[in-house]
Amino acid sequence: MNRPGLLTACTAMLRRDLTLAWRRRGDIAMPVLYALIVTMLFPFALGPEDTLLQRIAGGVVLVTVLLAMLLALDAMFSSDIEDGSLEQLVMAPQPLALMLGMKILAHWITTALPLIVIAPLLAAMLHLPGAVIPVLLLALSLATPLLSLFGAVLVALTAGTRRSGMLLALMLLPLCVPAVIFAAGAVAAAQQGLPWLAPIIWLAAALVLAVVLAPLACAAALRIALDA
Amino acid sequence: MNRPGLLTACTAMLRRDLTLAWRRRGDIAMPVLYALIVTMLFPFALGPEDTLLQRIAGGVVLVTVLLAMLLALDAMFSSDIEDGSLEQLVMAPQPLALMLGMKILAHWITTALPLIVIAPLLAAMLHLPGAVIPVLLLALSLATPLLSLFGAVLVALTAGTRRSGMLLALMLLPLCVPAVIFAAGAVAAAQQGLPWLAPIIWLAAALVLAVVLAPLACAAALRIALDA
Amino acid sequence: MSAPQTFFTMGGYAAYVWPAYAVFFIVLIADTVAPRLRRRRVLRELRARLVRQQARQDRAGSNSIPTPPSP
Amino acid sequence: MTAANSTASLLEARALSFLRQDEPVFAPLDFQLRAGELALVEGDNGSGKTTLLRMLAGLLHVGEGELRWRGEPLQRDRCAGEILFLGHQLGLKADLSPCENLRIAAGLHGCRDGASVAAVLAEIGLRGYEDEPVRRLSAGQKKRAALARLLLLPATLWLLDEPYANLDRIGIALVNRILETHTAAGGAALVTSHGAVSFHGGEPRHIRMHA
Amino acid sequence: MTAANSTASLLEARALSFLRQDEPVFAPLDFQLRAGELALVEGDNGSGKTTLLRMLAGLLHVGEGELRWRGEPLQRDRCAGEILFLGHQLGLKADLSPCENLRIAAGLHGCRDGASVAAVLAEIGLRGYEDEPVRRLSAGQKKRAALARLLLLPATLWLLDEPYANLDRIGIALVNRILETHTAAGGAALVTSHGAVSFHGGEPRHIRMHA
Amino acid sequence: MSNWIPLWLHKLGSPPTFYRFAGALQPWAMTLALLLGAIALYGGLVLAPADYQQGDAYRIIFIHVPSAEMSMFIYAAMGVAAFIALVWRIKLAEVVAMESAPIGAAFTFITLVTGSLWGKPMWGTWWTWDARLTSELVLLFLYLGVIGLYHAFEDRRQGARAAAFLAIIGIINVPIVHFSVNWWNTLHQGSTINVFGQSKMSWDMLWPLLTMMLATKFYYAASLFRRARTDLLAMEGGKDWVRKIAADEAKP
Ligand code: HEM
Ligand SMILES: Nc1ncnc2c1ncn2[C@@H]1O[C@H](COP(=O)(O)OP(=O)(O)OP(=O)(O)O)[C@@H](O)[C@H]1O
Ligand SMILES: Nc1ncnc2c1ncn2[C@@H]1O[C@H](COP(=O)(O)OP(=O)(O)OP(=O)(O)O)[C@@H](O)[C@H]1O
Ligand SMILES: [Mg+2]
Ligand SMILES: [Mg+2]
Repeated sequence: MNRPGLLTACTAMLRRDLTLAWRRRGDIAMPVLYALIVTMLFPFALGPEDTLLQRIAGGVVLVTVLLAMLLALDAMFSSDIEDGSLEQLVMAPQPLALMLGMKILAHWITTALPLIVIAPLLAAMLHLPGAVIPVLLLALSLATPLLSLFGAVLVALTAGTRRSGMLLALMLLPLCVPAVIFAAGAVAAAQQGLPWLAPIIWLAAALVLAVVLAPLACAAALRIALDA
Repeated sequence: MNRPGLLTACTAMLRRDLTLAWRRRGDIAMPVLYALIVTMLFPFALGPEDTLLQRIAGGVVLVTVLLAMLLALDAMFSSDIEDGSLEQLVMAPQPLALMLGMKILAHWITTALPLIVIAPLLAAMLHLPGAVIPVLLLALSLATPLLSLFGAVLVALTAGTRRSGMLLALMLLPLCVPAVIFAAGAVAAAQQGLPWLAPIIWLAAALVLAVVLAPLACAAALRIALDA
Repeated sequence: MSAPQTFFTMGGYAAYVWPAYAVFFIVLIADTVAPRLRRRRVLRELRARLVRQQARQDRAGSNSIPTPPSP
Repeated sequence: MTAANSTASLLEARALSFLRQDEPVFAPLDFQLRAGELALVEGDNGSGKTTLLRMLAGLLHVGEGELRWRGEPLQRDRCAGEILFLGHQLGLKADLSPCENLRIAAGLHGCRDGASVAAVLAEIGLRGYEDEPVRRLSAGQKKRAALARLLLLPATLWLLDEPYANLDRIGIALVNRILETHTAAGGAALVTSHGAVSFHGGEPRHIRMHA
Repeated sequence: MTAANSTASLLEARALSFLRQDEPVFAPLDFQLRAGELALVEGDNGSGKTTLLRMLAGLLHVGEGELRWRGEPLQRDRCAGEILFLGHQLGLKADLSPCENLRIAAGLHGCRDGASVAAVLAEIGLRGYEDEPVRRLSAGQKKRAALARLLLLPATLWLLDEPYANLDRIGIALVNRILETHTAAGGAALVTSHGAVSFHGGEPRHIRMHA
Repeated sequence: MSNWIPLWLHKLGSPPTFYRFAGALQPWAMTLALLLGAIALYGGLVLAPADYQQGDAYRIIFIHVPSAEMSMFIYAAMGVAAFIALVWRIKLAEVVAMESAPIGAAFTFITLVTGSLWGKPMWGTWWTWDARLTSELVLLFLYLGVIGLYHAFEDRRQGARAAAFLAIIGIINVPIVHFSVNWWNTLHQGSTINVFGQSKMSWDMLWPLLTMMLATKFYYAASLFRRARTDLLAMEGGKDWVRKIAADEAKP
């Protein structure tokens, strides 16, 4: 009888979620397409006026990316609960928080990463100046894991309830707003040629805290949610 | 043995879906909250500049509402497929198209109607002039059923597949674009004091066509999708 | 300007005309090549399937009687 | 096969098979089911019982061969409402109560004469659970709620896929009794099961599936 | 109850019950399970068998009474990895193949000495279906894929909720054989079932549930 | 007599017959396409004079317009095949419809790219959201949707039927693409070619264009035949005639 080490378990978990995502790779593309559609609809809805589009470009890209992530957040645990694999995970002889951390990582890789990759394209569609794009990417790569981590805790909390949708949105709102404000602040500052480091550092600090605490909170929340 | 009439069957169907929605009334609130969040995030992301917000208000509200609907579209048949109730519906001695029409109606009532109700609030948040709001509501109440009807056909088509998400978005895009163009055209015309009736009439014509044809198409598509 | 030179410069529009023609040919060549490759793959898979089926039939022939459930 | 024979038969399959990726799932089947008869579909796991039942229910198209309903080629709108299907998925909405689930079914299919939702639920052994959401029922109670449809809705042919699974001994006896009443009243049923059937209303027909 | 007795026992329940909305789901239970023993949990539909098993698995909190594991109060991290649970929901990902599903489980729980995924799948009767997505298996084949976990993973106590449902006769015999081997090797099992059990490794303990 | 056409269709519609028929015609179609294409290119790029307004940039027309026309023509052909596939469940029609889609998507893509490349010097922009351009983009999305839906199903024939359905729904877009220049006033050129009446184009420019249009038709036929043959092999994998081909081609 050979109990697997933490590393083995972590890779097994990560590989599992990535394989599953790959099997449904259409669903990975979903947030990306969604973001593309949103960004395409704006010129239609507002009229193709370059200066106007340029003025709102940074904000629209940020909001779009965060919304696209929100879209995919809801499904983080739902299929695992339905088919009983979450029960099996809870019963495995591995620290649940770590395993959930891997799930969150997989989720970030499959939803946020593709979004960050196409963010420059979205920005270009709205004529955002090229110089601002690195700042946009930096802001996104800090804000998106933050959202994934906090989102996971809330999704876990609402996992046992029947009306998760509304609760999730309601509770995520107070978390979204600061992230958007800091990220948009950095982008706007860069667009106006002002220093943009301060808001980025705030985001980074929050992220470090979240990486440590969120998986623990998530595990506790899930145990409560299953106990019905 | 007394076979129920069409009217009985229709009300049974409609009542069923409305009851289900009511049981999960949190989920009804989801698109509404989503739209609220999006609209709230814009001033944060763009800076609270009244003229700018006012300029983009109509477009943003339209896009937001349609996106919020898109969000809920995917789930139109999924739970019924999973628990086998769709099979039971297909086997019922009632015209499937009519029953699906009722499902679409219920879906519109539970997702689009709340959105239309709060649309004036969203518009006010972005300082859209009060005079334009009736046109916005008119445009929305024509564009949203159109989206529900066409969306239902596409959702039915992808019902048998495993990677529905992306496909759905891909196939809905061509349908969204004209609806947004016409609706936004009407709102923009009203905002500039120009005649706005022509695009509204186009939308209405399309809606009449869709009401007749979409349920039939939806039934045919579902029969194909279930046959696996 | 000599005739071949005007042909290649396209009256100053070479940067637009030639890429257009390049796209035309590249896309159509890809469209021609893709099914050829697919045909080869399909035939390979088909042969593999035949081998598998043969193996299954052999197996079914050798132990057609299932093990009886223990009483 | 004489003409008299084929008019009396409810359902008739001739060299019936289903193709998945151009390969037959089971060997061609020939069988006939008359009013008042029970047929047991037997076969190992994966032999195609569920596939056969879904095909008879009109959910899968007929692959090869022929299906006849009351002597004529089967058409969906001909037999609509005459066939009830109960599959591995029960077709109950988990957020609604058994009572509400049955009401909806009755709204679409109609009711048997004299049957009422409350009476049917009591008969199937769910008294006290009429208004509990199905989500909160035990596995066997869910199965009973699905079986209650058989008692409530009017239908001639029942297609039951493992109706005994998850039921306790009382439940199994109950299903056997229901089947007897149904066939005695001129109905027919096709049942798949791995054991547990005990039928006293005449010798059931056996349909063996070979993968 | 002597001290020697309680050290030998794997699992012990004392006046155990579970409360839902402050009402007990079943009458208080006292039982003991030693290594090498099989316990049958019996009771009608809705009598609380699933609830009991989920509580023993640590998925539900203990309502009232006490649960002891190897003589000491049960703590989740004490017995982690020693208990395997198989419920009504099988815990298989429908998009992955049986082979991939088992590999993941082995990655989390480890493997029995000498057991391999391919051998286990062959033993459980899924040869030829190793790489098919679980979604495309029949009901009984899915059940077998879930049961394969028992053969692959190391564990002392098995909690099996209706392991026989959906299986054919060969499958039922297979489960009985597996249970015998497990208990002979010093493992223990708690099994719920409505019939179908035939156990030759000694008299199974009976736990009767009363609602 | 009325039975003659369906019988003939059925005979041709049988996969092994069509496989042989398409195999015999395909090289001829391809040869004709290459020959006509070469003539048209020579006529268009070398013989035809420069346009007095657009200079040499107009020479993109010799691929832009044939591709644009094919993008719609193929969609219509796909729609007809899809209809036959849905109503009569003829396997060959499913194959023709599904294998037309990638060819049509290729031509639509070419139209979009060449149009953009033409638009930059003529209109000063790669892209505007005008009616013709947008509807052509929508056409591309429709093609992609059909292809995606086809491949999303595990069962080929089920996928073919679902995708055929989508193709039929999308057919409304074809007249919109064609008439968009008349219905809405757009930046894009209106009709300049009139086959029956007086064309607004000089014959020097017109004949290479018409020749190229013919060449693309033959290309479509050739490509479709080749694709359909492959698809039939994949679909009929269980049948003896396919096994024979598989075995025969393994030998050399
Ligand atoms: C991305 C940009 C463009 C797209 C998507 C596009 C699309 C199309 C389509 C779909 C057609 C076929 C219409 C039909 O046969 O009914 C067409 C025809 C044509 N296009 Fe374009 N086009 C684009 C740009 C341009 C530009 C920049 C020019 C020239 C300035 C141009 C000139 C023409 C001409 C002359 C025809 C033939 C019209 C006729 O006789 O019917 N196009 N285009
Ligand atoms: N959706 C599907 N796609 C592809 N193959 C399938 C699908 N469903 C079942 N199969 C395969 O078809 C065969 C027959 O399956 P079916 O579900 O009809 O068996 P069954 O007789 O009902 O078995 P059980 O007793 O286990 O319920 C099996 O080999 C199974 O793997
Ligand atoms: N999630 C739940 N919420 C509330 N009550 C529940 C829930 N699950 C089960 N119950 C109730 O608890 C009781 C015991 O259910 P349980 O599932 O344990 O029964 P069981 O013995 O497993 O029955 P079966 O043989 O039908 O599987 C039942 O009366 C049931 O209605
Ligand atoms: Mg089955
Ligand atoms: Mg139970």
